[in-house]
Amino acid sequence: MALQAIAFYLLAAVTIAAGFAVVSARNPVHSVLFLIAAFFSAAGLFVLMGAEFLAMLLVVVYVGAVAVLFLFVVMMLDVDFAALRQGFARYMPLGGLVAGGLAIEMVVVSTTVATQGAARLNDQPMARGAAAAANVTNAEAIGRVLYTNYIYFFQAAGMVLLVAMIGAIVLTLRHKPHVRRQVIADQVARTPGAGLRMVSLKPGRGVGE
Amino acid sequence: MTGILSLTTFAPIVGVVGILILRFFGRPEEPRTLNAARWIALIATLATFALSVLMLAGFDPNQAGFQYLEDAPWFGVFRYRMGVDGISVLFVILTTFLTPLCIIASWKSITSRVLEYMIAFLMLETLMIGVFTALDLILFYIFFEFGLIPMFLIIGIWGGQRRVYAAFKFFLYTLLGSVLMLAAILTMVAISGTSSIPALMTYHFDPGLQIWLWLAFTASFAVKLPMWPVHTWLPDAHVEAPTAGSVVLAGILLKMGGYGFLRFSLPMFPSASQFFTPLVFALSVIAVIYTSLVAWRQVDMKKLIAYSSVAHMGLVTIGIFSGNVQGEQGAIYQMLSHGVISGALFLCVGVVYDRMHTREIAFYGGVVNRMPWYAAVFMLFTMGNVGLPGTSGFVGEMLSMTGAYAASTWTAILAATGVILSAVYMLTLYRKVVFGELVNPKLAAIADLEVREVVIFAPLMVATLLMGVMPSWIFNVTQASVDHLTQTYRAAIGG
Amino acid sequence: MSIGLAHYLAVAAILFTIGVFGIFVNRKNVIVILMSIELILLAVNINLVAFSVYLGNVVGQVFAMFVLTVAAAEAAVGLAILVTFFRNRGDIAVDDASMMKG
Amino acid sequence: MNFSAGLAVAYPELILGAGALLLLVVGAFAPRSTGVVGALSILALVAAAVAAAVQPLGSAFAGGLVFDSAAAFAKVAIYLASAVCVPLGQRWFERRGIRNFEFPILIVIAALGMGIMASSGDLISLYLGVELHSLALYVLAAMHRDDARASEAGLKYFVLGALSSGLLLYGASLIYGFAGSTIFTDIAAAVRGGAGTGVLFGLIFLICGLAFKVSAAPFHMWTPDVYEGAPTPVVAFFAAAPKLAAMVLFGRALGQGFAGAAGQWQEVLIAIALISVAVGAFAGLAQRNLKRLWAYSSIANVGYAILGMASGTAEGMQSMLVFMVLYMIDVTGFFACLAALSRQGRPMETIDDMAGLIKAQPGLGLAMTAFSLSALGLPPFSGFWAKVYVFKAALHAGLAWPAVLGLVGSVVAAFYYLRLVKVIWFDAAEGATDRPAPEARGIAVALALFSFPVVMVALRWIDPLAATAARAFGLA
Repeated sequence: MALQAIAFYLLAAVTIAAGFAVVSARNPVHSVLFLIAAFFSAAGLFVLMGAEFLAMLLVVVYVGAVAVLFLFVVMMLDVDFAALRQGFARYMPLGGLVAGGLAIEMVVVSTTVATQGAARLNDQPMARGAAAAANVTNAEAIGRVLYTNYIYFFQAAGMVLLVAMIGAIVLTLRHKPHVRRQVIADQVARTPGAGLRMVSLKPGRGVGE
Repeated sequence: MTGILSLTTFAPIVGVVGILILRFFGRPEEPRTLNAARWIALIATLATFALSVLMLAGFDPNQAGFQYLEDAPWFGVFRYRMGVDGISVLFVILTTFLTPLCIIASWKSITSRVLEYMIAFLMLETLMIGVFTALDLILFYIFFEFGLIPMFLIIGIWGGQRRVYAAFKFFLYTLLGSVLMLAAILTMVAISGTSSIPALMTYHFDPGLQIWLWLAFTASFAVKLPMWPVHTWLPDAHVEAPTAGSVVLAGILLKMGGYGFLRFSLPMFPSASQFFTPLVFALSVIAVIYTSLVAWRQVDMKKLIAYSSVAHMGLVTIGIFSGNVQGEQGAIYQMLSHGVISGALFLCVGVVYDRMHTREIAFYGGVVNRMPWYAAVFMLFTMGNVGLPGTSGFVGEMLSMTGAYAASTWTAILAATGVILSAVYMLTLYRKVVFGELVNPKLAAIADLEVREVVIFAPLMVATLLMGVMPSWIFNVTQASVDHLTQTYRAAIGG
Repeated sequence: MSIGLAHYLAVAAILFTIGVFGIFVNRKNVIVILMSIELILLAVNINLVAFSVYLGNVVGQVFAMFVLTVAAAEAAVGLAILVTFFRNRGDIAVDDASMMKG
Repeated sequence: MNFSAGLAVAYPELILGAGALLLLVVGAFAPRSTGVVGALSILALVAAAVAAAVQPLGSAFAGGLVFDSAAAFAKVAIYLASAVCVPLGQRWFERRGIRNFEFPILIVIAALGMGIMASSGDLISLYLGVELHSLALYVLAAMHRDDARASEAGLKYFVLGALSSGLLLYGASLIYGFAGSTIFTDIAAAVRGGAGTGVLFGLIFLICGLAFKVSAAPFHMWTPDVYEGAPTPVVAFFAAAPKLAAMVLFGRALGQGFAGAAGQWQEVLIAIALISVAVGAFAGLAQRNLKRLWAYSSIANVGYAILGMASGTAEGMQSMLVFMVLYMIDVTGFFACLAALSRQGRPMETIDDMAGLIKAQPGLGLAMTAFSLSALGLPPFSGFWAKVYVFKAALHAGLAWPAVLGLVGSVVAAFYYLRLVKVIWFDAAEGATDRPAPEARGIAVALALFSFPVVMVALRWIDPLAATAARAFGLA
């Protein structure tokens, strides 16, 4: 249990520190890297809780795709980031106020949990949940409901991804009329007959006429 | 004869449709088209008048309740309910009587956007009639409130120099009052579960709630009437409105406030009405005396008549809230008579304004030398406004004050000073404009009344004199309803 | 001492606070705003997973999975819009929300 | 739960989902098929509306899809409102040289998302529906991608929306944790007799997130910028149907999930409603740009709808439904007017541009007057009836002071609507306008005719339908 506690505090500290670094780093590239760090340590927290599948998902989807996308955009766009930070100090009081309000909320919720426990359960140490009880792996437990009870949500999520795809294409794809493109079908369909023309040359004359 | 009420109410809309057809199939700017539009409007309003007279002919004056009832389902608790009793039927007649005169009065003075003007006027007529014939709260509110739009456009498009300011002031003042009334209406509907006016007249609201409902309704009616101190929109609106707009405003729109008190405040919230009677008396007395004094100091003829309207309406509220038969009868009579006379006075101003394009009192003087007929006509209406015996104004003022005397001696005495003051400012106006030497050279060529103007004034003069000598015609119609109203009111307040 | 639900909720709450704070202080820098939103979603996920394990039902984890999916889609669309914006402006600074701008 | 039985109540979703995929294929492989895709998407939307109107009620997918009378009512309205925006927007983009077959497809997907929202009985489908339609809307807002204003609007809309869904989600996670379930009916069982602290916090976050979605104050910051910058037909779309969907979702979450905590959320809603009305009324006074003006107007109007909902009764929910449907017609019509009008190729967007419109374009001038007066709440236009419903419900529920304050707010707002009417009618024109876009003009005039006089008759049907729908929210 002590080991678990040490691991939790370590991961939690890294997550929070990285999170804070994301919003306060001067260079957005650093922000993205801190974001990745936050994701990694959060994945560690997931593992601690016994949600291995989500931990893996977090790493694959977030670190592998989202964060890389961010990195890509940050590096692609040639932005003067120093100028963007000008408002930082100005908005600090307001930001602090909002953060303070939320911090109070946080304290209340945490104490609620500590004193009353969530829903109908007692405040017990984190137990391995349904997955452990049913003697199946975490991934299996999710898989069992995902395609049955939650098929509707699953399809809806698919539509969300479709929208993202359409959106990204509509917004950023540019057809440039004068750029030549390779059309594989045309190349494959090309026959020797179409590609070759026999010309009979008379000596002393060019092909030109 | 059921259905004649809706027919009367919506008859002007037929004219609107006619003008719209003209707009789409004729050439909008040609003089012939414009004339056709004027004729359509006139015929539509005259037909409406004929229908309303027909309705009056079939009206049974011995019945206290509503007649010509129409009731059709609409949606929710709201229904399409129409009907008239002895009080509202006369206001319908007043409306249908004045509107054709307004159309004639605008025949020449309105030259731009004639089609739109006529449409606005015809719509306004429908809405004004609807206010007096609706027997469903929401229906009433629609007619009451929608009337703002045509009036807003009439003042704003065809008005004078500061027309936009006046139109906005008119609209926003009235709107603020009537949204509070809307809140009250919805509360009443929510509590009682019906929006029928006859049903609500017998519904007993909790006295504590009545106070609030009364205040909300009064917010609307007081602005419309107008009562002091929320009358300030009226002089602006009158001054800027075209002549016919002023006539309708003074002649009919103001009466909606008084009608509202009679139809809603007294029967539906009797204990609150009794509670607030001293307040109403106080405000009315201030209105009578203060605005009379203000009227005296005016340099603009229309403004003077506008302030005089406020003063006369003060007398009306005194009559209404005196809570006895004389008071109510007097108030109704006063409203009808004022509708005719103030309309006529604005038309009188319009006559000289059309010729000289100014309403400044100091500009005129000695008009009698060039316009004897005009002077005679103006004289009659001035006397009517002062309340000279033999004119319609006398009967109403006399009765109102008799009623007030029974309710509160001091109020009656103070109101009487207002009557004296009205003589002072009206006669001053008349003297300055009509009598004296013709000093202003610009007036040298001013022409007397033309045939069209005689046609306008003749019915108004007949009405003023007839109502002055034959008041029983009117009382016969109102008697049963007013008796019923007064009895139930007195019963409700335990007097 | 043992690590309970409250600990995880506290971490999530702190992360959420940081995310909201980040949005407020980086009002011009849209990229950081987008990253702050990712932090908020991460906080939500920690919450969901913690509750899911705690309650012993798997719904929270499924929910978290959908959140992950949608967040990825959202990031894609957000960045695409950002790229469009950048192409038009040559910059990614957005004007402040101004209440009374005529 | 039987899968095929579940599909039986999901016909609208099936039609739209399959339709979107099919149209995507058509659009991608037939390059010149923009018009066909547009027509087919209208067909799909209308078919979905018909399906929603006639299919049997029921719920499916473990409470994720609740097709009750409220969902049916909202879906018909949402799909039809979306269908109207397809021709409106497609032609508009075409005239600017952008032939995007994706436009109608995105509308279809957005409508699908809104349908999911309107019939979600679960926090997960709530979130997915919100995200599905929001993502489509972000793309639509930024779709005019060579226009700096449009892409800025898209960006702001995105940031605002993403933040709001973050808040919403955080709230959802707390509710899940403290109530033990994501299904509204289970949550209702957990909060019977008042919500505990944890659930209450979750609920407040959820309310804030949804308030963002409907741009109620104080969560309205970028709304005017977004309205101003986004392409006008897209504004016509996202100012109307998504708000109804979000309000129905709002009502469903509160009524079916948190009826036990009614006393707690009522006060929050009243505060949001009154702040919205005040912000919409006062900040609108300073606006010269009509799109910004109508952004503030929408803030105020959403405030009224929330006030109706704050009554916490079935009557209140009915008033919210009627209000939103009537408001949708107004706002779509108004933006259709703006989409139709231009002067020498330049869009007419400021109040002063409308000078003398009644002479230059009588039809559109009248339509715009009708929409303005309707938004003002003047009888007999549709906006008046909307307000009648809301205030009647609020007054019946004893919310006298909020109702009176709301009405006074409407008088303040009357000033700017009236100013627009004044400019249209009183002022002299600044030169001829271009020939208005026929489809936008047609839509605007048709909707204006609905605003008055058709509404007077239509309410006979809307009223009982909305009353039936409102009972589905589970409030007395």
